[in-house]
Amino acid sequence: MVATAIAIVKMKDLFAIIMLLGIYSLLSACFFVAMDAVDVAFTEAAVGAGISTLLMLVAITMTGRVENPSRHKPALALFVVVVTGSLLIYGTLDMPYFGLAQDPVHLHVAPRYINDSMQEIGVPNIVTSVLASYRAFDTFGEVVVIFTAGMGVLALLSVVRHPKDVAIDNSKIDAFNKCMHEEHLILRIVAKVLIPFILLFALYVQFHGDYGPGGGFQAGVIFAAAIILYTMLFGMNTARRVINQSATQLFAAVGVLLYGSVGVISLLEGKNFLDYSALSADPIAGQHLGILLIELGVGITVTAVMVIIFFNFAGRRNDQQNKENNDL
Amino acid sequence: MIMGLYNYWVVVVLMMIGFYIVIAHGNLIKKIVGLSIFQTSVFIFYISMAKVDGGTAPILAEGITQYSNPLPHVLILTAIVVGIATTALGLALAVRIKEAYGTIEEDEIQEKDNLDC
Amino acid sequence: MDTLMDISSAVFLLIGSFLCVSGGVGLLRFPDFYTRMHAVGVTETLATVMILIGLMLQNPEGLVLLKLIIILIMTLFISPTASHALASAAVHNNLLPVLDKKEATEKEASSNP
Amino acid sequence: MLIAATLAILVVMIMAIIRAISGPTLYDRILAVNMFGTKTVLLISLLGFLMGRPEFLDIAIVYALINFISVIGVLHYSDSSIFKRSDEQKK
Repeated sequence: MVATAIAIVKMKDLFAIIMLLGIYSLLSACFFVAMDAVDVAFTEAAVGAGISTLLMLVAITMTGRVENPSRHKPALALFVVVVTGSLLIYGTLDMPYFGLAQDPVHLHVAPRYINDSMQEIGVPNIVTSVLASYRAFDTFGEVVVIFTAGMGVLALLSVVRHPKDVAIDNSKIDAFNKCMHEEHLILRIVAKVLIPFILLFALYVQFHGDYGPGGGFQAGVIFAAAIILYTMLFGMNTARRVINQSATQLFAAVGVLLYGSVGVISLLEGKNFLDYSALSADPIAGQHLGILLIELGVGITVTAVMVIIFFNFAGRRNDQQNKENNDL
Repeated sequence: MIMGLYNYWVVVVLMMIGFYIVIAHGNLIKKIVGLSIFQTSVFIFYISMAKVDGGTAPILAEGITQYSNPLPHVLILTAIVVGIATTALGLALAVRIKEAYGTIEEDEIQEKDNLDC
Repeated sequence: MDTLMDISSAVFLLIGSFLCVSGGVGLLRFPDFYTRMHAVGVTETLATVMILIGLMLQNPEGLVLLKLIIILIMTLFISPTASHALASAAVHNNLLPVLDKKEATEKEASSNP
Repeated sequence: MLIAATLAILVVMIMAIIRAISGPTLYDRILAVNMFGTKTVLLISLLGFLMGRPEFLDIAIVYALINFISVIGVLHYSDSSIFKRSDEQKK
C-alpha cells in the first residue's frame, strides 16, 4: 500500500494516478476484510473502486490529464512532512498495542452494544443496529451532509437546458445510437443481462442489512452504479429519457424527509427523537420497522445523490464536447 | 515491544504521503487525490483500532463470543460515503475553476489573479 | 467421502493458484500489451473457476454454495467481456502489437523523430 | 491449502501492482487494475473461508460487479475526445 502511495506521488500522468488510486482502494478494502470490518469493506468496494474512480476520470477528461512540473520547492514541504510524521510516530509510542482486547477503545461503550443489542434491537448485525438505532442521530447528520454535497454539485455544475436544443437533439440521438450500437454490441448485451441482476442485488443488500453485511449506504451506491453503467453504455440522452432528473432531485429530498419523519413520529408518540420503540406496541418490532424505514431513506438519498452527481459531471462534459465540435 | 505498534506507523506514513501531495503539488486534481489518501489513512487508523485478536466480524452468530469493536466500523462506514460526496464536490469546484481560468495549476491561477488586479 | 472431497478441493485450489501465478508471471514478462492480455485473460478466467470450485467443495451446502455459483456465473460473464472491451478499445486507439523485436526497434526508431 | 492459495493470490497481486506502476501504456494499467479486481474477489472469498465465516461472499459479489462497471467506465472515458484532442495539439 505504501508503495502504491509513493508511486502516486511520483507520477505526473493523472490517468495513471487514478488507476493507482483504484488499486489503492481495492487494497484498503482487502485490509478492511482482514480486520473484520466487513460492512466497511462493502462500502469501500462500492464507493472507492467504482464511483470515485469514475468521477475522477470524468473530471480529468474535462480538466486535462498532464500535471505541470511543480515550481515549488519540495524540500520545504518534505521537511514539514517529516517533522509532522516523526512527531506523530513519537505520539504513537504511548498508544495501546494492536489487537489487545483490553484497549481503552474496547472497554467503553462497545461491550454494551455487543452484549445487549440482540435483546434491545433484535438485529444480528451489530453495525446496522448501532448505525441505525443507537447512533441514528449521527447518521441523520451524515445523510444531510450527503444531501447537501449533492445539492452543491448541482449548483456548481448544472446545465441550463433550452427546449430548442432538446428538439434538435432527438434526431441526433437516434443516429448516435445507431453508430454506438455496432461499436458496443457485446458490451450492451452483457450489460442488459447484468443490470437487472445488479438492481436486484442492491435490493437484497438493502433489506438483508439486518442479518448480514449491508444496509442503506451500500445498497444506494450499488443501485447508483447500475444506473451509471446504463448511462455509459446507452448514452446520456437515452438515460435522461429513462430517469427524469427532477424526479431524482425529488427522491433525494424524499429520502432525507423519510428519515426525519420517522424521528418526528416517535416524538409525537411521546418518546425521544428517533426512538423507534414508539412505532409499534412491541418495542423490538418497532425497532425493526424503524431501522427498515430509515435504511430505506438512506438508500434513496444516497442513490439519488450519486446519480445527480454523475449526471451533472457527464452532462457538463457532453456540453463541453458539443461546444468544441461546433467550434470546429 | 515495538512490533505491537506497526499499524500506527503504516497509518502515519500513509497520512504523511497524502499530506505531502496536498502541500507540495500544484495540480488541484492531484491535491484531491492526496486528500483521499489522507482520508483512507484515517479510515485504516480507526479500523485497526477496532480489531481484537481472535475476534470476528461483529455480526452475531452462535458459538462466537469474541467480536471486534463495531463502533469504529459504523463511524467509518458513513465517513466513506460522506467522503465520496465531498470529493465529488471538490472535483466539481475544480471543473468550474478550469472553466473560469483555463487551468487547474495553482501557480497559474494565482498569476491570472494578479494580472486581473 | 470427506477425505475425497478435501483432496479434490485441494487439487482444484492448487491448480487455481498455479494458474494465477502463471498469469501474473505472464503479465510481468510478456513484451507487449496484447500478449499480456492473452496471459491474463486466459489464465484468469480458468483460475477463478478452479478456485471457486475448490471452495465449493469445501462447503457444499445451502446459501454459501448458491453465492459461490452466482460469483462463478458472473465471472464467466464479466471477465471475457471486460477483456473484449479492453482489447477492442486498444485496437480502436491504434495501439500496435510488437510483432518482432527487430521490427519493434525499427518502429520506435522511425516513430521517434 | 486455503492458505497456499491465499499466498499465491497475494503474490499475483504484487505482480499486478508492479505492472500497474511500470506499465508503459495506459491499457496495461487498466489490464492490471482489472486483474487486481478479480484477484480481490478471490482473495475475499478465500479470507471468508479462512476466518470461518463464509457468509461474507456478498462482498465478493459486489466486487465482481463493481469491477466490471469500473472497467467499462474507464474504457468509455479513456476512449473519448481527450486523447484525440492531445493528438491534434501535437500535430
